[in-house]
Amino acid sequence: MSEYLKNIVETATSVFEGMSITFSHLFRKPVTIQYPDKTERPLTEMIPDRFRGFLKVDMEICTACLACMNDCPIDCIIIKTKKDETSATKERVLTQFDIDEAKCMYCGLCTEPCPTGAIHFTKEFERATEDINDLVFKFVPEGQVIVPYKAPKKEAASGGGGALDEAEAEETADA
Amino acid sequence: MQKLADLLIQKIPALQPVPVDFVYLGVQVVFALVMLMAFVAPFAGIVSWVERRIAARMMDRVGPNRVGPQGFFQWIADGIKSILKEDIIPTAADPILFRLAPYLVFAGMFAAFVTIPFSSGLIIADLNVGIFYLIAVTSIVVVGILMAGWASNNKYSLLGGMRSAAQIVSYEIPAGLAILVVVFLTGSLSIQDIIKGQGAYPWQWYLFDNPFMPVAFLSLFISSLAEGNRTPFDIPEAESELVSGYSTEYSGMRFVFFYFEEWANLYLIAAVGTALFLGGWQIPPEVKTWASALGGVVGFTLPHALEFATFFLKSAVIVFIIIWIRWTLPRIRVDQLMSLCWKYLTPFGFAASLGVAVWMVVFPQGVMSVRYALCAGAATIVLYFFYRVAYQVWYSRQPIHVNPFV
Amino acid sequence: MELNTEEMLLNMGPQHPSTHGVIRFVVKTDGEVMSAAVPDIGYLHRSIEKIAEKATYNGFMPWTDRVDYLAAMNCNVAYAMAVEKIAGIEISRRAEYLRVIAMELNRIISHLLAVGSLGMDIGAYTPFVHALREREKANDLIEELCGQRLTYNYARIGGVIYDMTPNWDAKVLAFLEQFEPLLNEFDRLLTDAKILKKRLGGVGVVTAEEAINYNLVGPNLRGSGVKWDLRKDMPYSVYPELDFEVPVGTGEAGVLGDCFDRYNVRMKEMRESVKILRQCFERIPAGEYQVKVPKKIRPPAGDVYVRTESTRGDLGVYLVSDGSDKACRVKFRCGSFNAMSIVEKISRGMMVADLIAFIASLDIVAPEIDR
Amino acid sequence: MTLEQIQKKLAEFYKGIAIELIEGVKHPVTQAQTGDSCLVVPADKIKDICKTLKTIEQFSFDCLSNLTAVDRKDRFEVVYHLFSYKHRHSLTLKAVLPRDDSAHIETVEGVWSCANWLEREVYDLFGIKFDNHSDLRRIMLPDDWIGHPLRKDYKEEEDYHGISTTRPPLLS
Repeated sequence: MSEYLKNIVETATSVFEGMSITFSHLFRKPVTIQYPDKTERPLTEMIPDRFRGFLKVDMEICTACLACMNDCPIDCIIIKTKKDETSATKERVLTQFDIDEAKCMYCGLCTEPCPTGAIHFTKEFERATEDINDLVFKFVPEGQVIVPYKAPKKEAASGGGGALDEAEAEETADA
Repeated sequence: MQKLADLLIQKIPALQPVPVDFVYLGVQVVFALVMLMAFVAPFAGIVSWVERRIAARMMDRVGPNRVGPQGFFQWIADGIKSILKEDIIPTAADPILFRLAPYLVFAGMFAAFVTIPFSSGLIIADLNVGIFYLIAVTSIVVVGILMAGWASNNKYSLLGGMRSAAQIVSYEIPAGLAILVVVFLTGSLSIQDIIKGQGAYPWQWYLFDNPFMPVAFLSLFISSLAEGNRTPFDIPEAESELVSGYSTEYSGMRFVFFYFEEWANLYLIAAVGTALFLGGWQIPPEVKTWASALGGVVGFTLPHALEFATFFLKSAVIVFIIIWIRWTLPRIRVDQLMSLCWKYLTPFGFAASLGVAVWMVVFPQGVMSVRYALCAGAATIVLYFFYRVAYQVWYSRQPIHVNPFV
Repeated sequence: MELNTEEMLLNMGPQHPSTHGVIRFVVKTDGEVMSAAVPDIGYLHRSIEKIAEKATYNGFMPWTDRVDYLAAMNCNVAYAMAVEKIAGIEISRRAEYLRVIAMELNRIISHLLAVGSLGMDIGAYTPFVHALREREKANDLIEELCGQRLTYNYARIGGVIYDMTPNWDAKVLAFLEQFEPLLNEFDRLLTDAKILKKRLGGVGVVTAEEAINYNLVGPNLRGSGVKWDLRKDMPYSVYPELDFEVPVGTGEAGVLGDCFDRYNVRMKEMRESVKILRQCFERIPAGEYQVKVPKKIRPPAGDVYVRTESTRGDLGVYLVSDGSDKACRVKFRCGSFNAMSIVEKISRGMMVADLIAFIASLDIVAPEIDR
Repeated sequence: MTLEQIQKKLAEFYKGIAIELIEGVKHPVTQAQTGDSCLVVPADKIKDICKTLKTIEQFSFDCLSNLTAVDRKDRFEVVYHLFSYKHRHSLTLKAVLPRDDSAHIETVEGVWSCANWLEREVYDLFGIKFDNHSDLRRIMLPDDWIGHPLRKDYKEEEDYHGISTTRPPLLS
């Protein structure tokens, strides 16, 4: 009999307690961020700096060292260079730099070895496209050719070297 | 209803030759149509919006606020959407029963609104067996649900249908017993008489008439929750187990009929509770005399309007409590559901009816001191509850924010 | 006429609201009571272990997030520690502390989802959304640290990739400050609810011997009363310097080792993680966060078995290297795999609703089972 | 108990059987032992050795922490990681099997029930058969899958039931 009464009393008190908690929630501010149109602060402010959005390559400072292409675990970066017969010094030029952002898993292994931080993440993620081929970003415009960036000697000395400096370089490019 | 019909006959001479009974019938049918179309259907829709907003605020969310001002027309949008949706009938389903089930569920629910009063005069049919008719009609819903569960030829629906049949049938007993207790006090089955037997002030309500009445009210409330398939008894369509029970195979407007029934049922549970225990549409006599003394059309309509307002307010409070329970408590298992019904609610029902019978023999006129004591008890519980809510708000150390339309 | 009542074969899954991922249960029931619930796994099998043989040691790190995406940090660190042990790489103390901070924050995130979804599976929707609200705040903190909310890819062989952002520790401490009262409120709303105690008490009882025999680990093992936590009993990283208790099931809502115990152990473990985080922020030394590691790591040919305490228990990484820059074999031994293997034995004679509560209390995650 | 003691103790129980102890690999530069050392056990005696390891009080390895296989191109190695909650010591057992489809070994499901699923996974991914296992069938892959993926010489089928298993690369 006492078990019977204990059940009733316990149910009553725990329901009472639970109800008071949910009722108290009526006096709290909802936490929903009403993306996309009613967000209090502009979107880019709410996204942290290290956010790994779409990849972007800053072609001015890309030295075509192919470090990112080799380090990508799923090979979604393709860089093609060729000898440039027209110019006198016959140095290499970039003819193709494609990143398949549909296959990319945004792991960030390509941004680490980049000596000059050319390849880095942006805060942009809203890019739904009808055709999946639109998600292949071509950073060398069709038909044109880009001359890779040669860091001046003084800077080059400090630019190279092990993981720590690259992370530093990458850090600065990112912040 | 008679006064309204007689008024109509004097005003419109063309109605003179028509036999009087046909005119009464015509007025009742028209009033029923108007009441269903203008009050119950929109009420079910608005309650769906209110429930989603309350649920959202209890979960620190916002809830629908895009369609219309603060999302008020969300339910119209849902209605139109579901009408436009493709209405799939599974090939292996039993064609006739599958199509018939929602209408049975719908009819069972709407037929019950015939005896629900709105004010002293406004009632479709003041049957002298009002409350008995109401219990009988709502069990047609069980047939509809079973039919839906069986006809959709899907294992989950079958399980859902079986569970809901067992649940609704077995919870008729405690509900009936609780209503029996009220009928003891009034001596009549008609809902208008039950309400007339109570007064406007809380100590005149049946709820505080004697110490057994709160027990009867709680057991009626819990068992009508179970009959309405509301949490913590929403086992037939337990999303997490049976995907959505008997309404799994339904789509489009047929699916909405089931949910329409559930939200309309909310008002039915609240109306029965208010009419039987909380003094229905009773307003203080002074207010009534003052209102009718205003004379003319206003004098005729104002008392009824005030009566309807009190009835609707009390029902709205109960509807809020039902919604609020749904978003607080977890679901109980089927065997616990059965043991709750047979081991707890039914014994309470018998004890309450025995107690009230003895009470009425010992104190034919009832004891005012007991009524005041019960009123005071209820008041302290409510006060302690609001103290507890204040403690929760303080304990969570979150800023207080009251504006519901954020 | 004898009524033939043959058993109904119910197909629960692979797409079902409460199987926590893509798992199928072939359930034989007559009415409510089940005679057997045979799990059928493999729907999420991506053969991560085959990819490990093709990707280099450094390149395989993003896949370790996908082994158990609710505890990505724990898998990252387990794999990184395995490679560091076989290659003999010592990492700096600051990196160790950064890893422990990220792992404990990850444990809170994962337990919040486990506890919340258990509430939702037995019908209480509000506590689930409260748990998710807190989880989102913690996710924001981790996103600020490493850039992603789910697949962190934060650990590297030789340390971690980033240091803390300037006042990140202040933000985490502020989060912990407002997290504890809300956790207590969640406790009062769900744990003390009599209906929950009735639904979980005495359901799915796993005795200590069965737990060890089926090699259940983590909260599932501690729920059955075995006081075993790798962070305490086989300490690694900087855990010896941190003091925290190991909560164990007590059988307060029925029998020792039932669903309620496993659930309650997770609730208490979150409080321990908060304590650990606070101590870590006090003790974290300055210094570099990543040791200089050769570009192509070529560990000597041998094998190593490293065990760490993930949110779902003892996550073992068995790494076999053959001297080349690609692993010869990597095997993740995960807690959910064995937890799922015990379902068939315990679920005999249970009701359908209990099976759902039992699966939720085991906190299994489909990717970890199928890898 | 250290590995040497376990080996000595085991040798007493199994006179004629060669139980070889292999030291963990040494780091080329620092000569510290970075790999794990293990006991290599003859494949046909695995069930009895596991039973003794579990029942004898000094060992009491009551938990099979991990059971997996490694394809070493010329041989299969079935690896057992055992652990004892009582004495808190662990042990790695290895059994060497010939590398062909007929590779089979005795099941240890009787000793630890968690071996049931672990062995099914090894059978599914490597093709090593476990004698008188309760229901030896594939656990991860569909039952009609051809080949065992974790073998080094595994070639994936072009398509499975008409669904192609490769996606044309977007990059040209």
